[in-house]
Amino acid sequence: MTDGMALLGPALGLSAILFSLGVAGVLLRRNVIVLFVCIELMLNAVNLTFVALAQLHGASGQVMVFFVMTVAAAEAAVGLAIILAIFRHKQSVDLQNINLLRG
Amino acid sequence: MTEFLDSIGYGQWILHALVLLPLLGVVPVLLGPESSAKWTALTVTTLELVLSAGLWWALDPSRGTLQLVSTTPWIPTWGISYRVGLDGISLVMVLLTTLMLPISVLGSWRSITKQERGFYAMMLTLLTGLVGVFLALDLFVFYIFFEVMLIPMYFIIGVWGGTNRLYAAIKFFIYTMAGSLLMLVAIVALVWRIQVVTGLTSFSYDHVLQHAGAAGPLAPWLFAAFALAFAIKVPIFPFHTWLPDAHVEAPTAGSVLLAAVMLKIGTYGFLRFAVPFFPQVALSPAVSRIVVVLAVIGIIYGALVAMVQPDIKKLVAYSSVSHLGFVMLGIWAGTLQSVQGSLMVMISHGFSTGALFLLIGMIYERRHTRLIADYGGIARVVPLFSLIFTVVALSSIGLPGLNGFVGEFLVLLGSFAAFPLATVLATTGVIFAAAYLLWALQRMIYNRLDNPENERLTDLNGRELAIMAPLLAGIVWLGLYPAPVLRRMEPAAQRYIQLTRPSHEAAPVAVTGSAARVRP
Amino acid sequence: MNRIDLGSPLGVAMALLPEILLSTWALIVLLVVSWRHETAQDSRLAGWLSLAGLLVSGAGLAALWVTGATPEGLPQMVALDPFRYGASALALLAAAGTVLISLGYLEREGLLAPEYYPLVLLATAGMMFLAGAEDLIVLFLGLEVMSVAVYVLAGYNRADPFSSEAALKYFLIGAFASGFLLYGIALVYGTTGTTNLSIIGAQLSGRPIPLMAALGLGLLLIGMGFKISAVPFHMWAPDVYDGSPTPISGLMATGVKAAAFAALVRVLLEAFPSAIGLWQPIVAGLAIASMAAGNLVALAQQSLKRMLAYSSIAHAGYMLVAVWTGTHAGAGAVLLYLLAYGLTTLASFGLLTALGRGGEREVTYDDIAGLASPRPAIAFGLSVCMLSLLGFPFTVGFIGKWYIISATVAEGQMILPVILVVTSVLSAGYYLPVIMAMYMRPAPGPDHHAAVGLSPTAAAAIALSVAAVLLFGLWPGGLLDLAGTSARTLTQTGLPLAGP
Amino acid sequence: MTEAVFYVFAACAVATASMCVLSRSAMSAVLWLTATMLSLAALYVLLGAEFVAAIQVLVYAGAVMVLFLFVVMLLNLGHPTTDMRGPAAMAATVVIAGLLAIQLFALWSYSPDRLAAEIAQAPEFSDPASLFAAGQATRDDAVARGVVGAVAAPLFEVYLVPFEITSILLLTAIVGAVVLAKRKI
Amino acid sequence: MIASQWVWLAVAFPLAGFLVNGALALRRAPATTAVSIVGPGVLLAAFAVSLGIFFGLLRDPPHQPHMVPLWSWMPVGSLDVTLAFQVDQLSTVMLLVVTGVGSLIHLFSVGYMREDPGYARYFAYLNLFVVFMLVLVLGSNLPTLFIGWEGVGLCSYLLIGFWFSEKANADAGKKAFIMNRIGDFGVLAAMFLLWRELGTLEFADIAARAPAGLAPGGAIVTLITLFLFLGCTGKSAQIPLYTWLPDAMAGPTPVSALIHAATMVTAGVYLVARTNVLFAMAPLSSALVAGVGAVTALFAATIALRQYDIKKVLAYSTVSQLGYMFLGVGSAAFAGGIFHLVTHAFFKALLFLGAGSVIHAMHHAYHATHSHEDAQDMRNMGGLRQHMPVTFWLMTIATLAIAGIPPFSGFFSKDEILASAFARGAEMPVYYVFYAFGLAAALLTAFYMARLIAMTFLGDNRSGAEERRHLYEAPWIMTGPLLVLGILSVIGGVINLPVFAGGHHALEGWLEPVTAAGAAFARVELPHGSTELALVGGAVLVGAVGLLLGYRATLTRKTPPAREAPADTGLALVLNRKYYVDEIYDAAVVRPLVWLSRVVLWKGVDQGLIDGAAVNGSARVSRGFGWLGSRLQTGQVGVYVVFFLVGALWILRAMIR
Repeated sequence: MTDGMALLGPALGLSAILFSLGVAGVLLRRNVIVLFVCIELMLNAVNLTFVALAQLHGASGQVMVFFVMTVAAAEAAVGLAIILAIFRHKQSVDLQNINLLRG
Repeated sequence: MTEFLDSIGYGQWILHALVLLPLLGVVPVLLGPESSAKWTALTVTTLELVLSAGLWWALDPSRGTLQLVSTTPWIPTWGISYRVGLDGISLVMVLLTTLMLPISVLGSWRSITKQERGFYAMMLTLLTGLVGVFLALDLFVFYIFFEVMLIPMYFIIGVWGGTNRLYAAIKFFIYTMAGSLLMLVAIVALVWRIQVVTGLTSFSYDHVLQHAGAAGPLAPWLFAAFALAFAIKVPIFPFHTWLPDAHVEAPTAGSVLLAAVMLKIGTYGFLRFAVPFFPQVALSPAVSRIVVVLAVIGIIYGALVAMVQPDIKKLVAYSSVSHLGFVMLGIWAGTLQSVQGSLMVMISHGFSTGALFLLIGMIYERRHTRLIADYGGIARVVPLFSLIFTVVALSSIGLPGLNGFVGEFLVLLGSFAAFPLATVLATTGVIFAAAYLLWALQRMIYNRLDNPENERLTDLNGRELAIMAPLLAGIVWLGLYPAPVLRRMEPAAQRYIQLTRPSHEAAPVAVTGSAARVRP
Repeated sequence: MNRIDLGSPLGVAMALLPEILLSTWALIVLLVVSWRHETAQDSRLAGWLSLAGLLVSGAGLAALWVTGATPEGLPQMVALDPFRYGASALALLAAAGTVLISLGYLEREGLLAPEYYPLVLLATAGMMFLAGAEDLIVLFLGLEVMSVAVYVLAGYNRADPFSSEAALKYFLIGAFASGFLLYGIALVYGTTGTTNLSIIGAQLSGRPIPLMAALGLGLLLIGMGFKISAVPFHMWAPDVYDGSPTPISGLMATGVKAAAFAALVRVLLEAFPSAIGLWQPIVAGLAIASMAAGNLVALAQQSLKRMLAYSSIAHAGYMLVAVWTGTHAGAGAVLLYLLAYGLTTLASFGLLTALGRGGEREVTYDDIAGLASPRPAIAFGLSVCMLSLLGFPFTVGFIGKWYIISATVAEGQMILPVILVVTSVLSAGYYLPVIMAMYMRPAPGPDHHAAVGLSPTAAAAIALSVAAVLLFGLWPGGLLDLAGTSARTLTQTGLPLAGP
Repeated sequence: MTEAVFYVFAACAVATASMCVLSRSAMSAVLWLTATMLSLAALYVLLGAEFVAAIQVLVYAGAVMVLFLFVVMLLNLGHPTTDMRGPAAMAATVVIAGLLAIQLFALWSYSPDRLAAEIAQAPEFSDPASLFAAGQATRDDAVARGVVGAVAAPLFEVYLVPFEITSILLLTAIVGAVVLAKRKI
Repeated sequence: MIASQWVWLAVAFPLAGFLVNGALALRRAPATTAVSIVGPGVLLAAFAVSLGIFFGLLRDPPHQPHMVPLWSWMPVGSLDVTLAFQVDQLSTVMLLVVTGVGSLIHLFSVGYMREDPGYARYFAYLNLFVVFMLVLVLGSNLPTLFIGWEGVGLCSYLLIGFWFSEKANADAGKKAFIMNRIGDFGVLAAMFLLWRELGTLEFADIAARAPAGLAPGGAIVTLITLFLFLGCTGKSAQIPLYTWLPDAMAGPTPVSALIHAATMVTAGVYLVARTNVLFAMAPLSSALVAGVGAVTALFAATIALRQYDIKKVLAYSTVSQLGYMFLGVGSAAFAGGIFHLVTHAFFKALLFLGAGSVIHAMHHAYHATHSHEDAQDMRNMGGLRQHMPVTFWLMTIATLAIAGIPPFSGFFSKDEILASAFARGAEMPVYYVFYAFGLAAALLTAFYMARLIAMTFLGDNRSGAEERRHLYEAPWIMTGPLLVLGILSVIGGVINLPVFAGGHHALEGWLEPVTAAGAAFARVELPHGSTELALVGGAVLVGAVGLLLGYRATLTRKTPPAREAPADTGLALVLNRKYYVDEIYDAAVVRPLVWLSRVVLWKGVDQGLIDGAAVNGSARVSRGFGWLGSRLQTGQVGVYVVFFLVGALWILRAMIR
């Protein structure tokens, strides 16, 4: 039993709060980049959960954090490219202006 | 005749041939030139009629069971096989169908001028569906035929129909589908219940019929689903509103087949499936009361609404609602007379209403209006048409001596024992029938000839007479000498009663004991 | 019986043969296109090469399938069972169809960057990982490979603001949903200490589901619900289908959906059979909402492409009904329905490409009026597709619905099938008008349909699909057996499945 | 002591995350998020994942966030107007995110003992130490092979397949990014 | 002599005539000669057959009816309806009347209708009518009878609407058919009840089984008879279904004579007589029959007082006389009813044909002068005695007969009915009231008949000076039949001479085997001696007074021609407009029904509720929801996320128990 293990609950709780904050950001913001930033925040929150649980279940939890980071990087690359593409069309990254498709 | 049929192995192949022949006929219709489509269709349908005629002798009239049964495995995993067969009830329905098809083809001879190939291909497809429905002895196969018919009819109405055809076509389709899809769930559920009890998954009619009791507490729901599908098809009040639209917009052949054959699928479904599967539910006092009340409402309501229609086709459509109400009443009364009567009404309604639609189509071709008000006094100009129209109308009214009477009389006579009050109310339908048809007759062919356009009408030609001749012959023959037909159907009707009886005493016992009401 | 030891590298290589072949092939195609990426011919070359890659991968898949490959002991990372093979085959089939349709489409639309095809291959590889995932991490990564590729493909028409917008929306909500999915994986992992589906199943069996696992399951369902576009996680779908290049919309509706459904079924049946009481109501709710909303909103559409998008939501609802059962029969039904729906939808989107240009967004019901006489084959094909989507007998769509209803009824459940058929009736309200417009209404102008046409490859692919739709509708026996037996091998932990 | 440090950094993380969500410009949002990530890295250390913490700082905060910054600057979105939604959306956000937080915050109550109890189903036998042997093994491994080795071994052995998939993922992302972002293809 | 087995020939001849004439009618070219031969010829042949059968029966009166089965019609289980003819005393009487009177009227028609363009069609219909009438009277069971019953209705419909180009005529035909249908409903219902209670529809079996199978005076037999009687009121134009008969005068006059006086309308009386056992077992029904008959007799007679159309007078007279017949059969005097039926057939046919002859002459006169005056309005006639003496004398004979003046035929038959009603009064005092009604009706009958004769034949001629020169007696082909009928009207009484007149109730004896079953339950003991003579005297007195009054009332005042006549007022107007019954029916039944059908059922229920609200409504609601969903799809990612999260919250909520 390490000190860290005793922090399991608080770590999980913190991660829940951070996740919700990320969700709040997604709801609250219109700037696509900020939205994406908030999504990154959500991923980070999940990472915290993995790390906290890894104390109990071993290295596999940490391994997963790597995978998550890789995914985040890949998504960032593609996502930012998409943002660039849309910026070329609209000269804006405000979601308010991105509603050609609807109905 | 029987020996001859045996010698060619008729019974072994005929049912398959009847189903497949029209489908094969579609190929030459589609591949051939536009102008020969109708000839091909006529040839195929006539051949079908000739082939099917042999069934009259091939069926053993002394047995009420299903005969000439043939089974081909289809989807063994689900216990589905292509299973066909027939009894007296199917026999007359198939014959009615095969008779109506060449007549409809002839009736479309001049009126269908665009995309003839498509039209006649649809007619042949429809024939397959109709014959298939009456022959199917596997619930899956039945359902498939039941549904598949919608497509050709949908196209016949939608492509070759009147001005409001799109609305009518989609209404027809969705209305019918709404009911049949629920029936699909019911079929699956029933088979599943049976599988739970017997361990055998099979959609075979015999198997399901034998073990339908396994439905247990689900039975009312399953029956409701079956009943809804058939009720829409019949159509029973208040599920009838697709019918006037479909009839009015459909081309002549469509109306004829719709009225003469397709409506019967609903009542046939009740006779073959819904009631025998769930007699305890179907014939329980509560359900009986509902059905009988709806049937009587349909009889009177249909007649009253028919009376005030400005459009002659709509009038006939509503009259169908009225006539089919008799069938429902007879089926539910469950006496031999009433069931036989129902079957007779089904047949004779096919003849009279089919003939009426053909006649309306003929006059429509000349005048391009279906409004009663646009005619008047044309008996002077087209006496032959008027004569035939009158005869057919009288047969529809139920004049004794013509076909309409036999069925109605038997239904009412047989139903009186079971539902006296409803029967008496239903009997008033004969008054209303006279009212609406005679009134229409008067406004169309009698009265003063006051529209100059009507003076140029030409009377029926040879082809049209040839179309009407078999129908008229049938109208008189069935009116005066229906005994052979009744005898063919009797064992099957008796079997229906046996199937529905054990759990439910439909026919009351004689009060006086002087005469046996129903032969056991 | 071909037993594969997943512990050895060789075993892993064998188990992943189709995926490895496909990924490698994608690299080769990438190499080729890096040299030749200028002309239409280059694009076509890449297309044909990709098709070959799909075939090769398919051959690898067939090798596994035919030899009946099963794992030595517990499966790790990837499953080795016919359910995976079936689902992978669906993905390959969808990709092949997409490539065939794209061959002419890209040229017509001037989308000549040939990276398109390797991306399709990579997306397909992702689907296959997703469909075959025996581990939540593989599932997640497969999902991401697929998604990333499809995000790009959705925005492939860079000149088109609609396409970019579709990509953006798909990406944003996709990444958002990934967060939920990941959170779910984390919590499930926290409860069981593993991400292997079978072991999770074993861990969770026979005891009340801990809160953490329950929350994890819920979050997983949310994440998966997005991919299968179940209501209320569906709202991206119409816009994305609408804005994407039409063949990609087809791929999304078929391949992506098939892979996601396969994964969902596997997760629920292998990892959470003991939690069936928890997820059944949710799946039922999603199913009902999807069927109702998908069909209702589709009724209000004018554009065929959007209509198909909404109808895909409805079909997801139908399949969720099958998922709800939690039985082998249900899984088989999902598999069969995926094939039925895939064939039909691919053909539908393919036919849609014939009807217009500019993303086909503006192809409305009015536009196809009177199509039947100048273009009878296209009209016939589209009619068959609509009837199959409607679930009409003699089409494979009917067999699919029948299977779903059978599987559901066998669980004593009547309400879901009834809702299914009732909403199917609603769907007639928008499928039939397609047929009606083509056959029963006059063309708006004399040369209105002059531009309508298909490339030979697309025509061939669509013809094959339509033929298959009809053929399997008539003789579904073999297909049913295949789907049934495939589904029966789904759980290898020996755990009893839920249900009576 | 550990707990106190934990809560300090936890507070930091929440505060910076809140600032990220609420900050006026995209630029500051990205920077605040980087701060959050650094706080998290500290927490990772506390939770015994030193290597992950390092990667978090190097790769995540160092590379990915820089990419974000780069794009923000490329698009030159430094203008002062906020992209915050209106009051209605604000209220909806509070309700929805609040409810979500409440639901997920139930996880706070998890201690290793509770988790062990739930997993083992029999409280009297739920000794976390034996149940969570894997965690202890990793810690021992870290002592033996160093923090990198303790993570690397499973990564390349047990998680070989996912690892390879990530390579495909990255390849896809590269191709995709190039296809979408290149001025001319 | 022809044996009963050949009875089908009597039907086959007119049937063949129908087919031949029908075929001729469809030809464009008229075939007047052929029709003139075939039309009456087949009837004469049928009459010959009938005579043969009659004499065969006379020589060897059977106790059981001869059954002549044709073929099995509706064999269903225990129900085996066979198309069969039944030859017995009653059907033979009817056979003779139908073919005999029918032959005469056919002959008359040759002259009357010769110039009509629908000549062949006319005879086809007329032949067909005879076919059905014979099926009606010969049918051995109710369904077979029903074929004829409805068939005659059909022919009546066709013949009333013979000149269908006039809307009024076509209307009248339709009205007749529908009113008859209302009655037919009763017959059908009665059949259903009989089948349920007795398991048979054969007359012979009914007579045999009813006494044991039904409780005398019980509810069921009462119901059966009431339903049967409903049928009779329709067919025989009794209250409340009588209004069609006066309208039916729209048809050619010989048709009125044959169908609407001599044969078809008496079918109801025949039916009651045929099922006499049932009526005898149901005294309540019998009383109702008698009562309706008596009331109708009086009621119709009052209307006849103020009619100006010669055929309308006769039509109401027919209704009235039919009432007498029902009074008779309702008083259990089944033979008496049939007796009056026969004599009435003679004198009423004569009256109608005579009227036809008059109309024929008037019509020709007006035709010659191109005048558009009404050829049937008695106010335009007067003094025709000079121009057509044969017709005058024959009609006078008939008038005396109908007025009940001895020794004309009507005297005996009417007297017997009144006596029977009086006799029944001993058991049920209400019959005394009926008797009084009958007597009053007799007075009125004599009155309006005298008025008719006076207005038509006596006094000054009012047809106009020019027309007067064109008034001729009808040709021999028309007067010949009239003469025969005249003779029969005089001597018709001999077939059932009462004892006081030296007879022995021959007809009653002849019908004994048929009425025996009923007689077991209700037997009329006719009064004898002084009572009888008092009754007879009273009746004769009433008749004579009526004639006198009518004659004087008509001739003392000057009758203006129709176009100059002042409008009727007060009671006269009410009578002239037939108590406004048609208007009442129209306002109380027809219009509400049409309104109900059109506005409530069709527009309201069908188009509004079912189609509008339920069918299209559900479609519209679905589309509405779809539209709503479509609106929610705003294109804004924020909204999508909100929905996403709502779903997420729901799922997580479900997970936390």
